[in-house]
Amino acid sequence: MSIIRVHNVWMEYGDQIVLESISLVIASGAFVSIVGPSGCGKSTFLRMILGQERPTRGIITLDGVALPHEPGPERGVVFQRYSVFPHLNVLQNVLVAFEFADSPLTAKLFGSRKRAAVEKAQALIEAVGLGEHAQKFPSALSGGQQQRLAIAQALAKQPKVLLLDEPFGALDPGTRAQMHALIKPLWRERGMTVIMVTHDLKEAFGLGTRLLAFDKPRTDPQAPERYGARIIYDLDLSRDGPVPVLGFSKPIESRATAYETTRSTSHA
Amino acid sequence: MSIIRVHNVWMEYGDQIVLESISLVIASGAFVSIVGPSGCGKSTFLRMILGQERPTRGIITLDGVALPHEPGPERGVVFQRYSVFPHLNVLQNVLVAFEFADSPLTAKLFGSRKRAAVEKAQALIEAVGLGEHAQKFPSALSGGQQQRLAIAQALAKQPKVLLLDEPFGALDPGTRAQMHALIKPLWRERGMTVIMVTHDLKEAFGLGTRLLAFDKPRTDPQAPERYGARIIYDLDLSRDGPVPVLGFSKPIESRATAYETTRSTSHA
Amino acid sequence: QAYAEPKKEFSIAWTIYVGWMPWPYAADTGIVKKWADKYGIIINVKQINDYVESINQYTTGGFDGVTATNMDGLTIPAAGGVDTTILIIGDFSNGNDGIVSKAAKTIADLRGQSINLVELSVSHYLLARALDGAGLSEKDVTIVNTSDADMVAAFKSPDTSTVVTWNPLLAEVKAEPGSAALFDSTQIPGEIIDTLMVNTEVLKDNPDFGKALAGIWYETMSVLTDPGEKGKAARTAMGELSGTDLAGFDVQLAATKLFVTPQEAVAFTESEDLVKTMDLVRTFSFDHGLLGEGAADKDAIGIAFPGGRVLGSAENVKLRFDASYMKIAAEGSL
Amino acid sequence: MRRAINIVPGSGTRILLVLLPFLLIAGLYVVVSAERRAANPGDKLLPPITEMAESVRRLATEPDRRSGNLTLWSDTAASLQRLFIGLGTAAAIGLVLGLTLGLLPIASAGLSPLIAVLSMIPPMAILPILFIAFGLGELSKVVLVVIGIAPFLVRDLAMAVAAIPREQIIKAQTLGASTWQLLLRVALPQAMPRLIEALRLSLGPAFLFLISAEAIAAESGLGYRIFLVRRYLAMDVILPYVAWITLLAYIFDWLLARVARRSFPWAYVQEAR
Amino acid sequence: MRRAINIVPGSGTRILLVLLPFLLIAGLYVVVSAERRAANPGDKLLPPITEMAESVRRLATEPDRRSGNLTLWSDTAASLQRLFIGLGTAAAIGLVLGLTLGLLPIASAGLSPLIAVLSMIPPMAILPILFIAFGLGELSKVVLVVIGIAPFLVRDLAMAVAAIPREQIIKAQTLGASTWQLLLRVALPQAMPRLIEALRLSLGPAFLFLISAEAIAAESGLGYRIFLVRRYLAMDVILPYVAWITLLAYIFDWLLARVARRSFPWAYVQEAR
Ligand SMILES: Nc1ncnc2c1ncn2[C@@H]1O[C@H](COP(=O)(O)OP(=O)(O)OP(=O)(O)O)[C@@H](O)[C@H]1O
Ligand SMILES: Nc1ncnc2c1ncn2[C@@H]1O[C@H](COP(=O)(O)OP(=O)(O)OP(=O)(O)O)[C@@H](O)[C@H]1O
Ligand SMILES: [Mg+2]
Ligand SMILES: [Mg+2]
Repeated sequence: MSIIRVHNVWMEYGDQIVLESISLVIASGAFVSIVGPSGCGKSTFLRMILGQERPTRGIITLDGVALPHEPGPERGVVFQRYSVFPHLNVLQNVLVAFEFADSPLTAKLFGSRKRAAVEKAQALIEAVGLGEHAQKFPSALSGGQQQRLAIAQALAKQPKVLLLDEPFGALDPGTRAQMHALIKPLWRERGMTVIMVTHDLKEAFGLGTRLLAFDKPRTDPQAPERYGARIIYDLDLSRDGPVPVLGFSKPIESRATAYETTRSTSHA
Repeated sequence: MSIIRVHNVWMEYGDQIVLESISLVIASGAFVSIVGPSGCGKSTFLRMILGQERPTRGIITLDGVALPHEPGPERGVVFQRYSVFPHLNVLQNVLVAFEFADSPLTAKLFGSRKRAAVEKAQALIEAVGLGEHAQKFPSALSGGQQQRLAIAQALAKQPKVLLLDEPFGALDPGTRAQMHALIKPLWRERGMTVIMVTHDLKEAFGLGTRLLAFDKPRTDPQAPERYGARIIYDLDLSRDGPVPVLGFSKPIESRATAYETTRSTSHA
Repeated sequence: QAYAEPKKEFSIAWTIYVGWMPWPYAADTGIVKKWADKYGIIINVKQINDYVESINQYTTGGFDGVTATNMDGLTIPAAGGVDTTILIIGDFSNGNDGIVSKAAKTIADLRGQSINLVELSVSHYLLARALDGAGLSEKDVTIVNTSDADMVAAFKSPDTSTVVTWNPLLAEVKAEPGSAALFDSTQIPGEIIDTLMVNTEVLKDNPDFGKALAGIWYETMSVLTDPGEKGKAARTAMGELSGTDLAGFDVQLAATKLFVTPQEAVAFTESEDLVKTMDLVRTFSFDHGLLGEGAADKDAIGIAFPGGRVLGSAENVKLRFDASYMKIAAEGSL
Repeated sequence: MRRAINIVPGSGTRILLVLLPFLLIAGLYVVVSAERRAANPGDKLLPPITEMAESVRRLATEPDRRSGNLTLWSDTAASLQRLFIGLGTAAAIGLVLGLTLGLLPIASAGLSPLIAVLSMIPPMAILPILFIAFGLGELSKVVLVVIGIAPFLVRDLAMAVAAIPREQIIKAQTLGASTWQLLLRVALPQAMPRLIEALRLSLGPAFLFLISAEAIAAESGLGYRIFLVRRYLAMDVILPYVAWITLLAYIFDWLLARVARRSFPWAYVQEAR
Repeated sequence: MRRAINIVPGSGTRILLVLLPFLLIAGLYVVVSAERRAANPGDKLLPPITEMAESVRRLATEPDRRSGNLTLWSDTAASLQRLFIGLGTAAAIGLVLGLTLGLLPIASAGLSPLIAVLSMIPPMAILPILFIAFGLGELSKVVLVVIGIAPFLVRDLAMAVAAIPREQIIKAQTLGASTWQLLLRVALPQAMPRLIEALRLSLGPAFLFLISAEAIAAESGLGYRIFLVRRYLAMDVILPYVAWITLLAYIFDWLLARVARRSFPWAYVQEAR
């Protein structure tokens, strides 16, 4: 079980309100896609769930317990870049997750405990299709392979929640398609809750069971910082045909007006 | 006029043959898209036309004259990244092209000559849609805006040939579509010859009047460096419906076999 | 060698030391200019902080004259092939150099001790003489080369037990609680001599330079030794110049045998004792490799004395004690 | 219990934390100084702060009898003049050679190994030659500062210029730039912020070389004064002088940082994702 | 006519270009030295190369009269021992403090300003205090080297550690790493290549401080010999010693570069586009 509840959460940086009054329940095992214009606070939202930042108001709970205000092994993460350790090879990058847990002092394993951990790590590496690259350093991997590795790493701790911040944003379309084919079965098998931020609407619709769109519903041109973003769409994609929404296929910049007309349909 | 003729050109780095026996005529005003697997020598080909590198064998002529072995103002270029000067604002980035030409010693213009150059630069900046950002530094621009600026810069010298090396590779799909809408009319108005390397087949087909595919027609697994890439497809896209080619829609990695079967149809 | 054009402008270097403080005082108060004008020349008096550097600069031709001790004159310029004339003998150390220890009470106690001093300097010579007198040799002690500027601080360090040094450092070291003076230059009077030396060739071509220097020196001497307010003011100024005050300067002066009049200096220069001293000095220098690798024995470099006496090679005289300018001063015919 | 790494002090705590080590050191000094005085009333090594304050007052406000100058200020003026001329010259050499070496492969091939070797020579060891070559006047002091820091500046700037993306150099050429124009309009402005950073790093060594030079031949200057009074172990002068030098270096460092951020704002923006 | 910037020398020309300035300097030396000898046959400032070779032979092969050691080798051994202990200690301090400051905001807030100030203090000026605290033996020489370069190492490493992408730190925490584990397995290994680079940059200053320390109080060592024979301007010893120090520094630099590339290959790969 891993139900995330977000209760009336606000995030402000100094004067600037980034997110305002976000309330939301994410069911266990959901695959939530988050979209929205650049700078609207998608990553901020993810950082709060990750525990990297603390909301200025409101509370977030995981399975009824308030989230600790720092990252922990129950929530895995994959960023767009810099997500793997450049000084460790593929195997070590995954192995280190087991070593952190089993060897508090040296974070190194030896002998039979090491062999057991290596086996588990190898299995994960095979699962993401990096079996033949286990001895390579990240710098020798392509962007797509690095992101696969980051996913294998994140899965090592069997997190309840997996957070993805534009994980495939830097990949070319072909590789991106491969990654989609990889992540979906992994999510299904493990029954994790996944929250993924993306700029690619096709990806958001293709992978998610639920889609959240963040944006500022209101802006004051004289004081843009006075209004934060909210959830302006919340679509259930698990039904057979989600209602297509006006304006989504236009370029991002010109979307604001489209939002404006449908603002009242806001979050449930 | 700007006809580029490539006569039996080879490029070798030490033992490694990168390109072998490339021969080709590019008509004035053509928009040539170049595709091919990573590392096959597309950028190398562009660098040779740019004059940045000298072919180890063969010769390249522009309008019948051998190309000088260094970059010059008759050939403009836009790279994927690092193509604008970070220490100059948008206006200065374009202005500097005029200053190089008109002020050999200080590369600075003053008074009425400066005003004239500023006017021309402003016009170019407007043309690429950066009118309101003229005073910003590149660091304050988005990736797409930076590439627009790079294009404006390249156009300032009215080059006969414009070389683009994955110019939109780092942009998200929305911005990329905008850039396509920008470059096509510019190319038509100015009657330049454009050569563009891209990884995006949709882009290659959508923009080009001609498509070249580079790849190694043959590889010896024991000595992969002994065979260089050649032009394995050369399609005229200006006809109404170019014949769709087998294998192009598959991911790049699995394409080799498809090439293998059609190798004999090689370049004209 | 061809005679050079007579020069008009000369420079001499000085470093801070009680016996040499008259030079900057003379420069500051116009005595230098007065005498230089008299002979129609210009004399620049320049301070160098680092003593060895000042002699090195002189040796390589940067200066026409320098303040230095008899031993350093022999081992640096003379051994470096620069024919040097000791023009003025200002004083000899009479307590200005000494050995101070926190551990030993007598020189004999020094056996096996490590001793901090400026190696190859007059301190080293003083130590050698002291050890000699006590029947010890340098092999019986460990010598740690220590820069003079840091000697006082070094003596404060717990690992330092014995130092050999000169004033004003000596006074500072002696003031340290628990320290005892074992030996000082009063026990070898006349062996550590503070002089002004000049390039022999320059002097030969420009005797007026020598006369002006002698004139400057003895006029300054008379001011310095004036028993009244004038002398006190001069000594105060010199004290401040060297970083201390009148009292501090007077203490240092008391440990210095000044040749106040040219007559005394001439007598000292012409005495047989000077030859004996220089023989000790050159023996010490040779034993420590200071005469250069080319020197086969201690006679390699000739030292000339008034009256044509030469110690060592007469073909290779590089250091000359010349009393003639002091004599002219004594005769009052400058 | 949060991980230590996640504890970020608030701004109040931060000021306290900054002051704490300084106060501790000051406190330690006062205690040890008092102890030494108790053991030996004539102790000069760690004079009480009052004594140092009195010395500073004297040096800063009472004219020197010989020259009539206020010692502290005339020493500071003399040293700073040398320092600035030295830093300026080194910066000019660094810029000229750094740009040349960074930009022209042929110059780099010829001179880079030489400069690498020169930068390893300890300047203090060849002082006699420097003094012979440049005399004992102001020049030699400036030269020691220059020799001490110029090789670093040259190498650092050459590296910075060589790191300008190849794309920009090509681009400039397609815009018709000559080598000279490229140097002037592309390489030079991009080297400037780096020059300032390198100068900041060089401030410490520059003061070090200046002090060493002044210790050997000078008649005024901060290093000269420290050297002069060192033979009497006048720590009541040395310590305030050291503090003053440290303060000056810190101020210049801060000023340079400000100048760089003011003049080259483009160099201090995070690269846009 | 190609732009100067586009002229890349071939490998033959390159070797020639590298040698040229060295040969020029050597030639200039020979000429000037011969001239000075002609003017004064006893000149010591610029001895002919034969004389220097003879001095080196003597120092390297004939036992010293007093100690019975081969002077050059015993000096080198003494100096290198001090240098390595100093560099090692400074590296250890640099690593420990650099990692702490770079990783823990709370440590950085408290100590960074202190270290910035400490790094500006010219160590030569506070020698008396160092003598009292560390004595005058081997320790004080090592300490001077440490004091001279550790602040730079600390600041450089703290910056390098702070520049580890935030993403990695977060990632490690989501993998369950404690602060200590993060330091050990994420920050430390990534700081190592930087430490070696910083040590390479510190070699010149380290030798400088070592030589200065040996000039102040020592019984053997390269700096000791240089300052001892300076007393009689024996440039035939000083110049070869300086060349030897330069060579040693150059060799260590090269070795460190090799070690870094061997041990941390991942740090020397161009970031994949
Ligand atoms: N530490 C911070 N201090 C101040 N403002 C911040 C901070 N972090 C983020 N912001 C601001 O909060 C807003 C939201 O940033 P966030 O990174 O969450 O946007 P995003 O939706 O992820 O955008 P993108 O799609 O570009 O990644 C931005 O305006 C940003 O400037
Ligand atoms: N300066 C060089 N020295 C040696 N080999 C080189 C050099 N430049 C390129 N190569 C090699 O030439 C081959 C072609 O490189 P090129 O950059 O032209 O490929 P590309 O087709 O542009 O690839 P990509 O799509 O990744 O940009 C590669 O194998 C590369 O390793
Ligand atoms: Mg984001
Ligand atoms: Mg390419």
